[in-house]
Amino acid sequence: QTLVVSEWGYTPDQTDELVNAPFEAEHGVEIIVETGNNPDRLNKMAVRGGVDVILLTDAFSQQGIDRDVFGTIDAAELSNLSQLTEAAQRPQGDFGPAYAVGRYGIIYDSAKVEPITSWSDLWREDLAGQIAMPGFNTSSGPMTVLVAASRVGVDAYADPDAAFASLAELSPNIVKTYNTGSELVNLFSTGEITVGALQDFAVPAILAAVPTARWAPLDEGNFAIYNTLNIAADTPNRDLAIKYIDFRISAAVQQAMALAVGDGPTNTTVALPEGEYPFASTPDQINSLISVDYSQLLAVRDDWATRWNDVFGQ
Amino acid sequence: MMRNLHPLHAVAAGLVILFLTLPLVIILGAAVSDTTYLTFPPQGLSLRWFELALQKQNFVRSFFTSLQVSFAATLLALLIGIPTAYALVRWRGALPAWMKSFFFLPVLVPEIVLGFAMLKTVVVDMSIPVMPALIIGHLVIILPYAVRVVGASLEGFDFSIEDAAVTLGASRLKVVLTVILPNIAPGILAAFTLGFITSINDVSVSLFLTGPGISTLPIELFTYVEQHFDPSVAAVSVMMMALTMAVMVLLERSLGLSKAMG
Amino acid sequence: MNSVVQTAQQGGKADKRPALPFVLAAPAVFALLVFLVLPVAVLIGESLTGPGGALEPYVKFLSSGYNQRVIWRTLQIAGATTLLALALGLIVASALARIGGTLGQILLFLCVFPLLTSALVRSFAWMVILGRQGLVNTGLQGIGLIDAPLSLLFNPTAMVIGLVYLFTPLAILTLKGAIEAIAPQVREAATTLGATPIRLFTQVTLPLLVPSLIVSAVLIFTGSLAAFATARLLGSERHMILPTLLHEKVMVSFDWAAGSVIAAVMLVLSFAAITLFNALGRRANRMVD
Amino acid sequence: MKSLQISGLSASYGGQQVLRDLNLDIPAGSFVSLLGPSGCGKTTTLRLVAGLMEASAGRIDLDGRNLLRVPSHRRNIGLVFQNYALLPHLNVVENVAYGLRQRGMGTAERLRKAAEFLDLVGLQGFAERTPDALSGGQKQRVSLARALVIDPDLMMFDEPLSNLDARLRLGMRSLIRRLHLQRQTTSIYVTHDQEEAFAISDRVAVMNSGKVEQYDRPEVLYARPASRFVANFVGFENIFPYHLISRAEGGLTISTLGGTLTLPDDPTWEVLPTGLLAARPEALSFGDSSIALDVTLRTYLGRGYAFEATAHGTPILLHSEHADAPATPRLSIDPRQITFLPPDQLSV
Amino acid sequence: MKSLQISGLSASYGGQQVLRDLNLDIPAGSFVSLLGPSGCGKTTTLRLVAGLMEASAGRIDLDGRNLLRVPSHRRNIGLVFQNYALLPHLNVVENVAYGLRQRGMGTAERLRKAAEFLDLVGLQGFAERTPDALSGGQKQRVSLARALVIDPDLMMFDEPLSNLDARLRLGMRSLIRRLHLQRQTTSIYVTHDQEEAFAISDRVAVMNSGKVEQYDRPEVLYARPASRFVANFVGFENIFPYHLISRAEGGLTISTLGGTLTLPDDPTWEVLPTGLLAARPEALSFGDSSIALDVTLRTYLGRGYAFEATAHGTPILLHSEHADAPATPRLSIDPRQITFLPPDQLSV
Ligand SMILES: Nc1ncnc2c1ncn2[C@@H]1O[C@H](COP(=O)(O)OP(=O)(O)OP(=O)(O)O)[C@@H](O)[C@H]1O
Ligand SMILES: Nc1ncnc2c1ncn2[C@@H]1O[C@H](COP(=O)(O)OP(=O)(O)OP(=O)(O)O)[C@@H](O)[C@H]1O
Ligand SMILES: NCCCCNCCCN
Ligand SMILES: [Mg+2]
Ligand SMILES: [Mg+2]
Repeated sequence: QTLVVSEWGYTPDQTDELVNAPFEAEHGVEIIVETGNNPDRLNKMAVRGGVDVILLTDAFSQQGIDRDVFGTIDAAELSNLSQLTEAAQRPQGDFGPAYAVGRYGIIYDSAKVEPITSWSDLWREDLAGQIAMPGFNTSSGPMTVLVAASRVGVDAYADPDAAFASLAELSPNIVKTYNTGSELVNLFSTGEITVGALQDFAVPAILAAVPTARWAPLDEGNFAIYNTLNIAADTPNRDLAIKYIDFRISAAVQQAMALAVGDGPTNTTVALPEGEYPFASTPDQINSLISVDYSQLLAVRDDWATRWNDVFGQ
Repeated sequence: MMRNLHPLHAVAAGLVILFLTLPLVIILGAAVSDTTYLTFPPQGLSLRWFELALQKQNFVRSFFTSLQVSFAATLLALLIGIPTAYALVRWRGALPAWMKSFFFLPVLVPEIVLGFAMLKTVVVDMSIPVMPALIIGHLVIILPYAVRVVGASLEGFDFSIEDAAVTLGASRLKVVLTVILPNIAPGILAAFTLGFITSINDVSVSLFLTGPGISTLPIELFTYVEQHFDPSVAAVSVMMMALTMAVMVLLERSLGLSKAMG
Repeated sequence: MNSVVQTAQQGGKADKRPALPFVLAAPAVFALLVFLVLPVAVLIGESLTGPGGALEPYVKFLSSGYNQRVIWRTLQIAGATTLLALALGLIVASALARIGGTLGQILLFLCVFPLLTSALVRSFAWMVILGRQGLVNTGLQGIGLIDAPLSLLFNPTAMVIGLVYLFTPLAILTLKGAIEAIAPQVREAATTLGATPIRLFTQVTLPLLVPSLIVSAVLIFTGSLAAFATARLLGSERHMILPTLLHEKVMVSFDWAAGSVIAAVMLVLSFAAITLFNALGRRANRMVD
Repeated sequence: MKSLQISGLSASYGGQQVLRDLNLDIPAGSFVSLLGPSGCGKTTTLRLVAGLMEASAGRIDLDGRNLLRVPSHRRNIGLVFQNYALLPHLNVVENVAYGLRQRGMGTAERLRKAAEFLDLVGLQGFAERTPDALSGGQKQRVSLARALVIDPDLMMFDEPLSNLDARLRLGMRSLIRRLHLQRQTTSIYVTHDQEEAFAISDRVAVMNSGKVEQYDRPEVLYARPASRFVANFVGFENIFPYHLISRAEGGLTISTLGGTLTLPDDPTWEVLPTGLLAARPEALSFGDSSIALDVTLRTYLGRGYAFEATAHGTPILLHSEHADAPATPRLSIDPRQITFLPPDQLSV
Repeated sequence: MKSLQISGLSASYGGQQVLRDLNLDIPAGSFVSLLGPSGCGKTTTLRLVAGLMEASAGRIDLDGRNLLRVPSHRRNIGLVFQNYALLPHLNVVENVAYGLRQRGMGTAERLRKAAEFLDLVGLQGFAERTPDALSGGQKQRVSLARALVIDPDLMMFDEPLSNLDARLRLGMRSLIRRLHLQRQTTSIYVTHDQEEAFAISDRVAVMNSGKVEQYDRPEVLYARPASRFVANFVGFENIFPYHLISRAEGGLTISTLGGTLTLPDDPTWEVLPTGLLAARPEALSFGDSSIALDVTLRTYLGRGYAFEATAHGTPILLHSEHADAPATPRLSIDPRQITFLPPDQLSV
């Protein structure tokens, strides 16, 4: 028997060792991992199926739900569900839970640029041609629009003109917009950039390559991004898929992954030793994260995409 | 040897050839670099990226998928391409004039458009599974090579040897088997090589046709390069080049490349 | 059927089976009809269905300033690539045509080998060369020409470099063949009639290469127009060209209607380019004198 | 030794008829040439006999058996091609053995027999070469051996020597003639070279536009061509109209080229009141007739000189042993090298 | 009209020397042929004169001016190629005008002049055709006009007729000869056809392995070749050794072919005690000498028959007017068609 799991493929070795291999051993199943970025994988799954479990950030799992790609999961089917934080249990209704929470923030190379303490610092003149930020079609892309709006004190949904005007001022500082976290790691480690707007899952890799990199403590705070688990609407392996999800949200797995690759745990029973972590590791930290209203965002998405292209597609 | 080649011209040509050669040398250098990121000249020397690449399940699995797809597609392309090439060359005037251009259509349709179009029709509407869909997609892009290369080897073919064989007592079928096929064998091999290499390197069509758990090596590499900029991609590239080189050397040994390409 | 027999070729085959060539070609024709012509036709057909009339999606697509910039950028990159690859190809091909022996074969092999590796690998190589820690930057820094690395990647210039690298071997192959196909006596005749080496090139060699230049130009231009992997690796989202935009629409935003329109636009551009180049070729041939 | 009868044979390519009602009777064991200009249908005739294309009408009988019903590969005909048509992927001996292989002969036996025929054409020691390592003459010998070895009922040659240089051509011509004399296989030989046809054949069929215009022994064709077309083909380069003035005991007087000529009569001449006089250049020289010449060009021939001249506006080619033309040149005619033809309207 | 002197010319391809110390003196206004077998260096010689390749030693002087210093495109030489070498992208009149264009002549003027030369070669009305719409003979005429129109100091022809069929060849040969007589441009003509060389030239240089073996008027070459090589080339197909027995007043007695012959003497013969007798087939016939013949093959030639025979083991080719050989054939020799050569060791 095989179970096809679609995920980013960002840390294949650790995922295999800590999640997939134990699960395979326990259930006598072979896990096939399909990798790629969020939209690619979601679209392929929608078009031709063949995937049992899919890992997506919340922005994209919402799209999947809207497109009827996923099956619903009853709370009773997941034995570990109740251990998750409130927000992570049923982030999108009757669909899958969030197994990790990430932060959207800024990293910079302290050896090369002055410290960054605010989102507005991205607009600094000395950062011309130094920054990479996520493309619009990524989980965190649209958040940059929100940042740009709040910089000039407007509501991006109410006054997109002003928001995008602000964003346009950022344009000269941007070297590249990226689509996957690992792209950013490349850009950072090859020195293409010295500042990156990013999700925190990529921080360990960047630190490993560039020891002088620093995660910026931002006055305005960081955005929350939930990584969800969902099953395909038509999966023939529904039982196994549910078991996989349950396994993945278990305290043991979340703890191991937190320590190994820096996935911010959503399981409240995970007890991490005291220390500094490259993710939101305390309830306080998690609660202080800014949440995005996806229903509002999805409504303006097309309009923003066009405006975004007008700004960056020079 | 260098009949009246102006020195400036020679230098310019040399520079261009350097421009064409250097990148591949650099990939080789990058592959043996000991750093975790891609760099040239290599810093330190290590084969660990080769080792790593060979350990990556996705690379290994997709490599075998690629082999299967390319082999099947190339064989099919030859199977239907050889009779076509023969018909086009042998009955030059008998087939409508558009026929020849028709077989070059795939060259003119941008591959990425073809990929998308096939995704819509072949995958979604016809519900053809991933593997056959990939083979069909590759078949379509290889077919022009099969027709053209086999056609070229038939182009110089003296068809009177068919008549000679017939008058010596060979039936038409025997003529095909004992006269035509042996004589265009180099062309067939060249077409096979060219088609296979084209197929195994394809990105744009496969991009739309791969599916869950079934992916070709270039697509895996492509996904990987966009995410990880480490020398294991260079290592895979070097291994792919070595494979290509091996195929070419084999061809050269068995037939003489110039002959096969001509 | 009668016209078929009438034109039966050299060597005297009033063939007993005029249907045979059709039978032999049938499987290939069928394969292309079903798997190429039909899908592309369906795609174009569906792109011609807007709520406001068949052409509405096109009007919408083409009236966007962003899309116009993408198209224009695509054409510029393809145009620049075509010119540069032809120029470099001509330099090498005309040199190779004069270099015989083992050296010539080795050089030809060096020129052709890139053709046999994937576009992916070849673009990837340029990422290594043009990167901040790549050969060019380390080189320039090494000789002290610059102190901070230049940003050479992820822009149209990088794309053009990658594409020129991709297509020059093709130009070399085509042009070398064409140059060698010019009978040496033709050039010698022109020389004895008083043509200087430069005039020999402009009045004889070049005009005779026009058909091959056209063939190469068509292949390079349409190839660049469609170069997805190179654009993705060496360009950036900020410098979308049609193939990357198509991919984005189809696989990322899942907007297949827009994807169909882009595909149709790409087809039209390809065929327009072919038509244009052929017209140019005819013109050039008429103007040679 | 079998005889071949071709009767009423017609053939077309598409709509264009290239053979029209061709008849030819080839006695068993004889060697017949088809001689004619390019495009007259020589190759087409051979292809029909070999079964490589289909006739639109007519019969071909080999010793009374209708050949047209036999599929091409069973006709047992040896065909030698102008361009040799050797199988390039087989070596010399395998080429020669190819026909035997089709006849199911065992390997050892057929290689032995092939070697024997290679001897016959003087190619001992070339057995292992591939065709591309042979000269043209050697290729043609292999082609000859390959056609002979199957012991064909009929040998056919399609301009087999025209790709060879002059010297080789003579050697091969002798070889073919010798082999024929030795083996007596009924043979058809296609050429457009009159000298070659005459040298090699028992009988020659001169073809013109898909028909046989004259079919006879070389000596007859040489001396008494039946039409202007044949005359031209066999070397009567001067053909001009005459009017008969008188034909009497021992003397023939005609007016031609603006003058009058009296010649010793020859009873085999068919002299009409008005017709054409055909003369080889060797028949014409400078002399003292009443026909005045205007010399335009002299060329040296080795033995003697050729002069281009006009007589009464008609271009004429004549020979002379001397380098210089007389001051007031006049034509002289040697009656042994001329013949008379019907006027143009009557000839085809 | 300029004269050309070639002295001590040598040339090689790679390491292989193909011309060795070639000397040739071509008087102003004369027409000289280079005659020789394939590979003897004829084309190489023309290429050196045209400046299309470089000599390793020697001089070439045109009216005393050293040509080797002049770049090829300034040598003002008209070269006519075997394969025509027309510029495929230009039409007929543009081809002819091409050389004038290089000389800076205005469009109208050069088209007018080109048209005039097209007339000269009989191609009025073909001006607008492209080369691929011409027959071989027409192409060669364009090539000729193109070379002539620049009013070259020297015309050179490299086997210009060998791609044409026999009939066309004769016409073109006349045309070239006529044009030469008319324009008197010093000319070098390359051919391997002895008849063509003789017909067209004032003098012929017979070449062998990169050297001139004999250079003389055609009549001399025909009658008195200086070496076995030249003799063979000009048609002395029978060459066999003899011993001189006696040469006395009016009579020459030699022993050869196992018999003894007595011939009327010719003072122009150089008869050594031992040497070679060279005879054309026409010189040999059936007769009553003491030399016995063994006839192996007869072929019909038109006027007469050729017989292949052996005399004392040596193959011999002879002619006869009669179809039948005598019962006990013996050789007869016509002394007007023979010559004597030094023995092989002495000849080169
Ligand atoms: N495959 C063909 N299709 C159409 N017409 C043909 C074909 N082959 C020959 N012909 C025409 O048929 C006629 C006779 O051709 P054929 O080859 O028999 O001539 P030939 O006497 O052998 O001439 P040659 O001496 O040039 O070989 C010619 O007019 C030729 O153009
Ligand atoms: N490009 C070349 N490279 C090497 N050897 C050559 C080349 N061209 C000619 N040769 C050799 O030089 C010799 C003389 O050649 P050349 O072409 O002058 O002969 P030719 O007398 O014109 O012969 P043909 O009658 O065949 O044209 C020959 O042995 C030939 O093989
Ligand atoms: N190890 C799992 C990391 C989850 C990363 N989420 C990626 C979002 C990419 N846009
Ligand atoms: Mg023929
Ligand atoms: Mg030559």
